[in-house]
Amino acid sequence: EDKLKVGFIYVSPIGDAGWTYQHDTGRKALEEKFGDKIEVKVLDSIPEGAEAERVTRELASSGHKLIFGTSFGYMNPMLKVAKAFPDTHFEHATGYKTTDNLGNYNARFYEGRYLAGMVAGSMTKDNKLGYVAAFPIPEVLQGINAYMLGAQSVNPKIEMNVVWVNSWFDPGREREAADTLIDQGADVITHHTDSTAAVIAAQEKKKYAIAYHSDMSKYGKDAHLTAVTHHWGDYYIKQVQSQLDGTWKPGSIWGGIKDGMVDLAPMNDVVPADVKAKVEEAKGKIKDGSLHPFAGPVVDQDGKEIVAAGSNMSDEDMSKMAFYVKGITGKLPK
Amino acid sequence: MLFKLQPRPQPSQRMVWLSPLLAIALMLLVGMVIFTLLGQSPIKAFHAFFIEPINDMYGLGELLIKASPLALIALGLSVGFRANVWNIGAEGQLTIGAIAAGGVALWFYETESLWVLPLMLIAGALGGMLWAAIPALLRTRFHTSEILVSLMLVYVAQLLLSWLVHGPWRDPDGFGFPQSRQFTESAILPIMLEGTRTHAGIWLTLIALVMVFVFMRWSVVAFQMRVAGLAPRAADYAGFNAKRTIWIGLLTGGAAAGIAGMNEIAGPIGQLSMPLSPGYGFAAIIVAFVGRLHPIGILLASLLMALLYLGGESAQMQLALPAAVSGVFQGLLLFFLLATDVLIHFRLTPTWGSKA
Amino acid sequence: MTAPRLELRGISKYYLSVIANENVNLTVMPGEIHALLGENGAGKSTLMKAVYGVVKPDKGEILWNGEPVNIHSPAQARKLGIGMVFQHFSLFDTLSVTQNIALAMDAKQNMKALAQQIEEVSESYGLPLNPHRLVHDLSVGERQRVEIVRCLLQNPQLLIMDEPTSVLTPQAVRKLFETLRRLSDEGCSILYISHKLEEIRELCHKATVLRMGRVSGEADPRRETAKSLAEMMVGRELPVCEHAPARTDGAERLVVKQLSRVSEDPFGTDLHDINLSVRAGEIFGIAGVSGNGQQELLYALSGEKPSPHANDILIKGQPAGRLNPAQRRKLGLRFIPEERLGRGAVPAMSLAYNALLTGHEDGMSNTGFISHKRMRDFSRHCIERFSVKCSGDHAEAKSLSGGNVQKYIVGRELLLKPDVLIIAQPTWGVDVGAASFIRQTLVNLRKDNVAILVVSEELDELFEICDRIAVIHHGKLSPPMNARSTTLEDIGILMGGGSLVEQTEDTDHAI
Amino acid sequence: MNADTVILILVATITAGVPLIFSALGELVVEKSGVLNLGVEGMMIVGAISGFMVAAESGQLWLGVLAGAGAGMLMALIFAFITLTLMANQVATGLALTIFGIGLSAYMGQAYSSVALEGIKSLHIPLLSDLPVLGQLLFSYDPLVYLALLLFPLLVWFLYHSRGGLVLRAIGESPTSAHALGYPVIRIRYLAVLFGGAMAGIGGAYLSLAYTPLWSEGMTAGRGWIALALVVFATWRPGRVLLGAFLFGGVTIAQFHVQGLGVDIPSQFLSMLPYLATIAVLVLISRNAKTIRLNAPASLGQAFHREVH
Ligand SMILES: Nc1ncnc2c1ncn2[C@@H]1O[C@H](COP(=O)(O)OP(=O)(O)OP(=O)(O)O)[C@@H](O)[C@H]1O
Ligand SMILES: Nc1ncnc2c1ncn2[C@@H]1O[C@H](COP(=O)(O)OP(=O)(O)OP(=O)(O)O)[C@@H](O)[C@H]1O
Ligand SMILES: [Mg+2]
Ligand SMILES: [Mg+2]
Repeated sequence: EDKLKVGFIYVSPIGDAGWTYQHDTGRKALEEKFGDKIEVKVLDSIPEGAEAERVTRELASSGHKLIFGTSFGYMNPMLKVAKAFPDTHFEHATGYKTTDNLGNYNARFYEGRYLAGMVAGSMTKDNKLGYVAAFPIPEVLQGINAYMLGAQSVNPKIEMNVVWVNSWFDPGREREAADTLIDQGADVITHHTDSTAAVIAAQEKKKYAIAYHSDMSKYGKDAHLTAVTHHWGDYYIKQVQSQLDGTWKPGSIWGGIKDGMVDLAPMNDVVPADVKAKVEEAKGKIKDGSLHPFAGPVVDQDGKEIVAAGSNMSDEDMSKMAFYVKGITGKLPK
Repeated sequence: MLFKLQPRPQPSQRMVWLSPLLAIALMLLVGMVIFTLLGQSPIKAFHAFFIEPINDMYGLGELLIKASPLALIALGLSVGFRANVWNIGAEGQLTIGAIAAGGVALWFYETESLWVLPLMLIAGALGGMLWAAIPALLRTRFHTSEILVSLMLVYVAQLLLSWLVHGPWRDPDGFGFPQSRQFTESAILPIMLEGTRTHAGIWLTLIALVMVFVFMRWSVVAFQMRVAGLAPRAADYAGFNAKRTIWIGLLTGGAAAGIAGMNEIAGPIGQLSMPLSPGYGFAAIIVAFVGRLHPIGILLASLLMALLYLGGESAQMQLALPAAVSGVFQGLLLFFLLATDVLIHFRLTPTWGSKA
Repeated sequence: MTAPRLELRGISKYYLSVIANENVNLTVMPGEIHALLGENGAGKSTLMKAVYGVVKPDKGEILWNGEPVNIHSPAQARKLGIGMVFQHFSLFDTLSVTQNIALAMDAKQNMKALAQQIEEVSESYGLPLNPHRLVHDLSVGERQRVEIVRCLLQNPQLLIMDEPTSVLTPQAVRKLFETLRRLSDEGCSILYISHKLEEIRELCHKATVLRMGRVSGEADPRRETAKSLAEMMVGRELPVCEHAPARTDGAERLVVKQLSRVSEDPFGTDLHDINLSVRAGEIFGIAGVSGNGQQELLYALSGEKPSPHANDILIKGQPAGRLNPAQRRKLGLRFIPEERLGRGAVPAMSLAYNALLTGHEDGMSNTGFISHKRMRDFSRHCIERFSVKCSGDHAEAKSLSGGNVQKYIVGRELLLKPDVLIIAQPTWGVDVGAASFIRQTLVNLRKDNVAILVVSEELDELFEICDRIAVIHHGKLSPPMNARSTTLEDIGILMGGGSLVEQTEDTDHAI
Repeated sequence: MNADTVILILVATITAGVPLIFSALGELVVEKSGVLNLGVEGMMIVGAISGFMVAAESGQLWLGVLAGAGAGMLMALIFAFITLTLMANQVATGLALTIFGIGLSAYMGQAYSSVALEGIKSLHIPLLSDLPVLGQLLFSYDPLVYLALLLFPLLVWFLYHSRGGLVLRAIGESPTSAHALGYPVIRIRYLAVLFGGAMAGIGGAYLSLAYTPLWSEGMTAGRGWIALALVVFATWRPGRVLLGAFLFGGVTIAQFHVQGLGVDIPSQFLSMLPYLATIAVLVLISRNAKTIRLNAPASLGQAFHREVH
């Protein structure tokens, strides 16, 4: 049997929503597409660090020729294994290092965030948004700032609070943070953490929420306005196809709405048609490149101009983002 | 009830060795039932759990590097446990030890020197001891429960590490990702076995094993600590220093955990990042008890515990069993091991039939 | 003829390694005060626990007022009308007297009414108690009162008392006897365990003697002598304590000068200006009702609670007030506390390791490392020399009977060659055979020029072995008196807080 | 910060404290009987998933709460058998119970992380809930919050004013004495441990059915450990457990509000506050050795066998 063996390593249990769930949805699409031609092995709940290296190696030594690792902390372990298994191909999500047999892939989540911000900015009555965030790293800050810029593009009076929970996943704390934001007056909240707690909090307190990773509408029928969703299936299919064809090359992919990697979930019926239309229009512009969420002028909290009018923020600058745009209250923890 | 427990006049030495075997047999039996219920062939399942992970050199190496921190920490903790000093915050001491050692590695970044590793080792031990000194100080000064203080400090230590890797110690070329720089060669423990990740850290564990063995068996101080644990008033009567017992008990555990933390970052991880340990500090407590607080027992218990970890992953891979199964399995084995301990001090006698 | 109150037929109880009782028969009539005698470990407590439903006998029958009964729990025993005062108190330190007593009553109590009842009953039997105090604030004697009152409140038909007087003062013993006689007159039977044979002769109507778990004889104690009773217990003749003449010319080995201490225990006794000196070759006794500062004095002398003043205690002339017990041992002071298990010995350690407890500086270790060989040689020697009954030097201390633990501890300290020996309640709960052995050992030590301080609540014992006796009362120590020229009455007066102005002149001068 | 915000913080504090109150009061009873069960976290999380499963399958939230309690009790039963009947070390067994519980709950919950559940709703009491300020502060909670608050006086009555409580405390103080008086030490300890299990189970079920009505692995996130700390923190007195739970909840909530105020402190340091506060209070409380001695069960953590004293 000459089936291609493909391995996936996830950092958390698969669950039904969130980061790992979206990757697993992509994995399912992959299996559906290739059926008997490939054999896929999934390992979930693999902690970052020392464990990841062992598991990656196990996969490689048991004949898996293409291995996807879907957590940032797998980068260095995968790098080490990649050196030891030059004939095996590795794909690492969200990292930045590449070698001959290790590529990386990531998505421009901020594009979706910008559109979601437009929805939030249109739906808020009190002009106050809330954002539950995990850790102050560039990826999260891109989301926060794009969201704010999107909201400001439809509602210049808008303000936003950010609360850091210092965990990717802790439903209790996420819930407490969401409650805090609502108590502080936010009437539309969103989150960059892994659970559905923020959506549930909004539903219970009769506020709005915009979900992240997955469509979480079933957790908040009235609250859930939309979600910024991730879609990996097409990418996985493409990479496996190239592996089968023998044309696999290590890439450094940062795909966006245009590539189908990022999207918005269907909007709640309470969102007025004109808002939907406006968002659709912006989405079209992002696709064709005529709209960049970080198009100048971008001004930070202290009024410093980060991006001059007429230019867009470069990918490199985005990958080092460490500021809040104007309109976000509170200080960015250093 | 069909049986009753009768106290033995002396603890049974035979049972000290036999009861773990009995526990393993019991677990195999129960595991057999569970796997059959899960629709797996028990034979295949056991192969996946217990043989597969260690059927090659690499697997054995993995077993060692997983057992090494467990044994090291458990050895350190057992010194305190024998004296009823309950340090259950080794996970935090491990974290601080890693931070201290990592600080040295980052300070001497790209310095080629043989002194970096020894310095890291000392820093790791001191870091762990520092963290353990807090509950020791509070216990000796204010009678504060060391169980709770050491436990609370686990969270504090992890948040401290989180702050460091997200903030001041973040890799400047790492695109803002929460990791330190990767350590350079001189801050990485050399590999002991070619083709594996078995690093020099296991020597430290073996040295600790011998030291703790000698200490517990021959040193007067350990005897005095044991008296303090078994009969504190007798320790006062004999004039043994109660505070010293608490200090030694906590600091030994702290030093061992700190060194284990240093071994993790200078060994398989190679940098500071989150999380550092998959709960070694907590698992080691159980290893210490399953090993009956005896160095040899701890060594065997740590190997068994490590095998259970590896077996869980292997079962996930071979049998597509969910990762959670191994957690259940570990819990069961621990229950059996703890439960069969009773046979050391008690005899199971049937309540029917005649009497002596 | 009335049915016996209690009849035991063929009771046997086996433990894994010992036979505690075998085929014991015993009859107690209504109103009878029945003594149960026997050496340590003879099985007295076990037998009583079987009657009270704490221990389930393996064989045998119990008849209560002529009816066979199966007593499976203390609650049931209490329902039948059996009360018990345990050898080791069964009290709860952090609960009040009322709560402690309520716990032994089977129905839910109205606490207020109960408190009042306690006050009344305890008053009427001459055992006054404050029902609201917490037990851990009570002295040993008061604690025992709680146990007795607890039984009395239930109008028992049979009262079991396991060594009740081992912790009481002579006055309290007399009070207790009055109470017991009154109960007996009221028709209550009493089963009475004690090692004090004189007491048994005074109080009891009948005696059953146990040896190694079996009944070895029955007697009317009023017609026996203490000596004949003792011989029934031990099965051989007991040696008489031989005295060497008192010496007053030895060097002052232990000197206490104006020792004052505020007790750390808020309900303890403060010490005031204690002065004493013990010479080489003399036995100095301290008498007193328990709770008058003996604990505090012993803690101060042993070094378990060192003092801020170096000079209030001198050992062989060296200031020792600030030293801890280990440092005082180095100066030649050795101490045997009254609590053997848990303080004088580690219950869960072998006898060999228990030798290390105070002996590790004396050749059993080398530069911080234990010499297992020397440790075991020492403990074997000790076991042999002091005829400690045990299964060997690997036996855990807690597996030995009280008397044998005491012999082992005394042996350990003596073999380690003290210059000054402080011993508290040397024969507390120890059977007559072992007690006379221990007393003889102490007396013999005088010849070796050891200075010995004995703190005891048993006056007979003090008079038997001491050269000088002082009395401690409310934390103050009386001037010492020559034991040969003082009477029991005089000491009794001092113990009760009275004074003897004219007596002090002919005694050795105090420091 | 205006008055409204203060009220909102207080309300959030109370709900955040509720799972801790259940688990800690349960553990308090366990410890009062002289048993130290460090497996609270494990019992809580098994309670959380069991409650969630049953509620999701049956559609009955209250059945879920009962299931949580039942599951907690089953876990406690394992612990009780190993430590009380077989006299194994309580510290180690408690830790093993936590490891087992986390694994078991993950296994049980595999199919349930997808399920959305309408959680237990806040009561709306006509008139009272609409009162200004008080309505929000006192009458805006779900029934389990009131149950938790009701548990406190019940427990005080039980521990200090009932015979059962007296017996329980006596056993914790001296099991040998209690045994000598004829109390079935082991049986009563079983009951106490089972009660603790039920309470931890409800505490867990509160999380998965009311607080964040969802199931996710590891969702108790260390609350069981905090509950254990609260018992010592409270020197084994129910009133102070309540106070401690609210203090802990309050510091946790306040920390997010402080972030909102734009204080220039790394959020990690703010997140440490609840733990540091706990240590600080523990130190203050432990300084008074007498209070501890009078309230701490003297036999805590020691095995008892009727024939070994
Ligand atoms: N729970 C037990 N397990 C094993 N052996 C026991 C137990 N209780 C008592 N024994 C043994 O049974 C024998 C009788 O003990 P018991 O306590 O009845 O003696 P005793 O006559 O009351 O002695 P003492 O005068 O010292 O109080 C002793 O050898 C003792 O060691
Ligand atoms: N040991 C005890 N015995 C009897 N009643 C007690 C005891 N401890 C507390 N109580 C009573 O129980 C009730 C609740 O006690 P708890 O300690 O929980 O209250 P608290 O208000 O937190 O304590 P504090 O007295 O420190 O303010 C109070 O009425 C108290 O008087
Ligand atoms: Mg006895
Ligand atoms: Mg109060």
